[in-house]
Amino acid sequence: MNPLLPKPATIVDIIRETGDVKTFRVVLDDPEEMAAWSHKPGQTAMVSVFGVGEAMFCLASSPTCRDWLEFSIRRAGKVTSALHQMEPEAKIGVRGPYGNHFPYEAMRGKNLLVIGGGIGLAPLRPLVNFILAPENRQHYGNIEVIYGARSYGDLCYKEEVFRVWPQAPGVSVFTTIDAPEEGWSGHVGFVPAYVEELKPSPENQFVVICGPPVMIRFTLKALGELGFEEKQIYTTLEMRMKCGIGKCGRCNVGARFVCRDGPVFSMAELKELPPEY
Amino acid sequence: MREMAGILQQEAARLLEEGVEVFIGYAAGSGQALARPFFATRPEEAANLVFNPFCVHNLVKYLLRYPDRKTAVVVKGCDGGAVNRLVEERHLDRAKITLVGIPCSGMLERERVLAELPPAAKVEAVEDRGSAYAVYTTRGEYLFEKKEHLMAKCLACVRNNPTGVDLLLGKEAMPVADPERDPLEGVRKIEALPAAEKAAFWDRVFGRCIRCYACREVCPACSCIECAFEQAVPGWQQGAMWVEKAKNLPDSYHYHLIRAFHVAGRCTSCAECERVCPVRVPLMLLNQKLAKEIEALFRGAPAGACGPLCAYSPEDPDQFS
Amino acid sequence: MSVEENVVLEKDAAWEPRIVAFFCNWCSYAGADLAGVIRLKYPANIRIIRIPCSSRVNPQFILRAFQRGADGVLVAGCHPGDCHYVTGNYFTRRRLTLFKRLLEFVGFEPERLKVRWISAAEAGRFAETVKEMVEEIKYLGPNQRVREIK
Amino acid sequence: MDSKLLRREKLLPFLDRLREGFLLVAPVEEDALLFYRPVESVAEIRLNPGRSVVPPKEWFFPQAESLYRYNTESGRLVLEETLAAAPAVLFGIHPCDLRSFAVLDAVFLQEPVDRYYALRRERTVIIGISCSAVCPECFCTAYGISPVEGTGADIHLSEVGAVYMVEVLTRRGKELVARCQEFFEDNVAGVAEAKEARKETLSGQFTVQVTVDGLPARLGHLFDHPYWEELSRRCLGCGICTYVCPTCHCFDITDVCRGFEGKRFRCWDACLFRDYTLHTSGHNPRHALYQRLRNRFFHKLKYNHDRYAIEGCVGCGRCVALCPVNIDIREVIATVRGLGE
Repeated sequence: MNPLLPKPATIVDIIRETGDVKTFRVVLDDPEEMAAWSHKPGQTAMVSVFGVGEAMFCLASSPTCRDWLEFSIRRAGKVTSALHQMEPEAKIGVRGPYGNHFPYEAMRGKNLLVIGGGIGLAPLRPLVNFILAPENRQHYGNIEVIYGARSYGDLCYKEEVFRVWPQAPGVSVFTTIDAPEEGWSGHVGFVPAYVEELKPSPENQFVVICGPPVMIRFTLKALGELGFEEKQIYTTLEMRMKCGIGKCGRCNVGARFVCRDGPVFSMAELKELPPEY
Repeated sequence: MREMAGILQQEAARLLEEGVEVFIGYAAGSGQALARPFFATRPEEAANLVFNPFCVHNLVKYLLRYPDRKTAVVVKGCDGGAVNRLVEERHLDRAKITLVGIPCSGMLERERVLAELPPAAKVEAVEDRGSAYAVYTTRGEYLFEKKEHLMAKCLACVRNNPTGVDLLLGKEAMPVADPERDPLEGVRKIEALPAAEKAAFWDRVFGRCIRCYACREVCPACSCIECAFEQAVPGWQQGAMWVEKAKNLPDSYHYHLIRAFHVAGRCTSCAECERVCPVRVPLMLLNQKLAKEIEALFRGAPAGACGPLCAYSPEDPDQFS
Repeated sequence: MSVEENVVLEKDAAWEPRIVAFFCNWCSYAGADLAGVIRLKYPANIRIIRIPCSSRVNPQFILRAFQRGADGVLVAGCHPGDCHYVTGNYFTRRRLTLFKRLLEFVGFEPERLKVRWISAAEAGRFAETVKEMVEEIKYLGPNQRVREIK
Repeated sequence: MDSKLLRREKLLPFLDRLREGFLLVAPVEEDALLFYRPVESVAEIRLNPGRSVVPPKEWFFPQAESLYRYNTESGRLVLEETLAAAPAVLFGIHPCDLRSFAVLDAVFLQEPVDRYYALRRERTVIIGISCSAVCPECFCTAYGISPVEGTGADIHLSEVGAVYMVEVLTRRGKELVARCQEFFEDNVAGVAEAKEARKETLSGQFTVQVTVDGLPARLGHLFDHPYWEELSRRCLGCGICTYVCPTCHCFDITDVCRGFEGKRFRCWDACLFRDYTLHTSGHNPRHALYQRLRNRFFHKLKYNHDRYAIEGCVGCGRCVALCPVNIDIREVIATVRGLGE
């Protein structure tokens, strides 16, 4: 088995989430490989656009969804722009899954606080959907989702954030946008300020947070003041990656490879790593 | 040589006290017969400064790293030209720079010197005896004839005493150029070859290139903010890539021919590109060939601020009509 | 020690030279257009790229053309003094005279890169230049220098 | 393992015999530089080789290597792995480079195994050769490597007077010798002792003594020390030290595409290049040159040890000899020891 050889796959559907983010629904061409595919929430996969290049994206679909894989991709560079120009039925390559995952075993019996910013909700979404899956729901406590973005147009997964999740048992969703907007009646303000306002309690609670670095930095400060410990808080790191299998040495933070030992790290682990991410 | 180091250290300490923030010079290297660039930021650090026939580096490009600080830099005759080039192209502010010129009577080719010294010998001092250098070591004294041991560029050097400098240290250096030696000998030898043999020669030498880009990083004329051979930086030139990241012969040709062409007319032939190359690609052949052609074609014609290719003259030779 | 060896292309009979040409929009391209209008015959090996001025030709275009399989490159522009941008072809003259000598220095045959001033009225000169260049390149054979292996 | 004897004049015929079954890769001299290349005839081989510029890692991990071809014409997708490795003999490898293969194995043969590297490694028989002289930059003994000892090779040659002492170290080495016994004789007494004597004379020639124990831990709390910024002032940020380093394994993957057909390439990369960790968003965790230079030394002297429990450096001295501005890893090690107190 050649870990660097991608598996041919087809884009079956493209959902436009925001102005520059699309969710690509992808199916591996070989049915056995599709059936054999299994990933955990927080893992990533390398998406290949032939003639342009490869890039690593987090898997946005829940492990319980067997029929396709989903990637939420923002247009930023060469590979992402090429993907954004693609139509359904286009051929791409996928290899993976890579990296570790959110500690959903350790989270059993605990509540979960999900804090996302903009497209940062993408790696957290599979975790929430995994927990909300019928066979898993009873193992977990309440889920609180605090999700913010620059504007209403920048909120991803509107279907789930505004309809599916709020109706799920024991789930409360709080959304905010940075600046007031016509037609928006919800909360207005940055995510860190909203966290301070909501005052989530640190008891029996796991936190997963992902979003722009500035949001993470100020939210961590807020959580610290609310009594959260660093080992309760998990995030995913984003690094430039080329091989995804711990050989090309590019995604190192200290002696750790983000593609193998990450992308999920607890804040306590991040403290030990050199500040080079 | 030892008294030159004394003068140099004294001047450097004085300059550092009078407001120069970074004094760029040479210090002793970690091996034998070796020097290296040294950056003094406090007067007491000036004591590490040296000057001997192994101070081959051209220090001028380091000035680009301190654009807004008062700097001083040691320049030999072959280094000084690069400062004018960078000042004319508005990369450097001449007012912030103090040029410390040191007359140079030839730099030794380290490899040939080490080949004749016993392995355990430690070099203690070097003395200039006009037509040769005397190297004092822990295993006795060794004499190195300049004709046999100087670097190729020094045997053709006519600018031993740097000009246009703010400070000139020590006494004037006697020219060491070997009159009957033709500096363009290498170029003429290649020109004389038939096309197929020229091709074979360059295929062989460019085939060795490992694309480490040391020749670009060291060349003072290679001063673009974003180089054409920078890999596809998002947003710049729409991510256009002129050469592949993967090493291959056609792209090594492309890189070296275009780099030589970009520095044509601006190269001050300090020969650093050839010195730093780990696989000894004879890059100066390209630069000398272009300099020779520019001289033959456009001698006396106006040269623009960025060199002869940025200017034109209606009387230029015309072979295309 | 790259794994793919350099493939030597023999000069078999069916081989047709491929010539990439950069023609300045104001003079040479108009001259070539005129040649078509007055039904002048010239070999079809030439592929013309229209550029605003002959000084738009970056030596990297010429090298990339040879890398991607061109056997000859022709650059044509207005006669010195007639340039629509007044000084464009003066820069071209200096730049490509020098670049041609650099290419010859690394083993290119001189005929591979030809630069010619062709005005809008000189349709005959255009056709003549193309014929002449195709013969020369046919004589020389496929270009081996800096050619990429497929 | 047993040891044999090979007369000096029989070495080239032995290598010529090997060319029947194997592709022979050996040290070749070009413009006073040494390279490891496939040879057409044994006459090209440089016997008693010094240190090469580009390390023999290039045979197992080439500077540019096609991973697979693809064709995306008319909506279909054809993927074809380009994976081929002829059985080969890699001749003339010094003990420091033999150790470097072990360091590279720790990276490439760890799960998930890199097939390209693994296939070449399986199909190549390695013939080591002891050093005949010590270069001024060598310091392999600091890492417990002896200039006359051949661990990592299948058979190891040590030149003693007019003969070579041949140590058969692995099963593959045994098969190789068995294949051509007529070149070998049984070991004559006194040869082993002569080799030990050679080891003594060589160990006296190391100009700089380097001690490296406890270095990874010491480096741990020197991450923010200003030393790295001072060291980087003269650094050019080029790729020499990483490309000539026998244990550097960083690579980049790029596409070369013409129309519908293309290849995906793997090629060497250097953590000192400006765009090595540049994110598409423009964020670059190691944007400053000193951060990149620090990362190079931390990877060599600490991270390799922490991650793979094998030292990242083998003391071959190539980066010391070829750095244009004399950044000397031995000096860095000595300075870091001093700073650690």
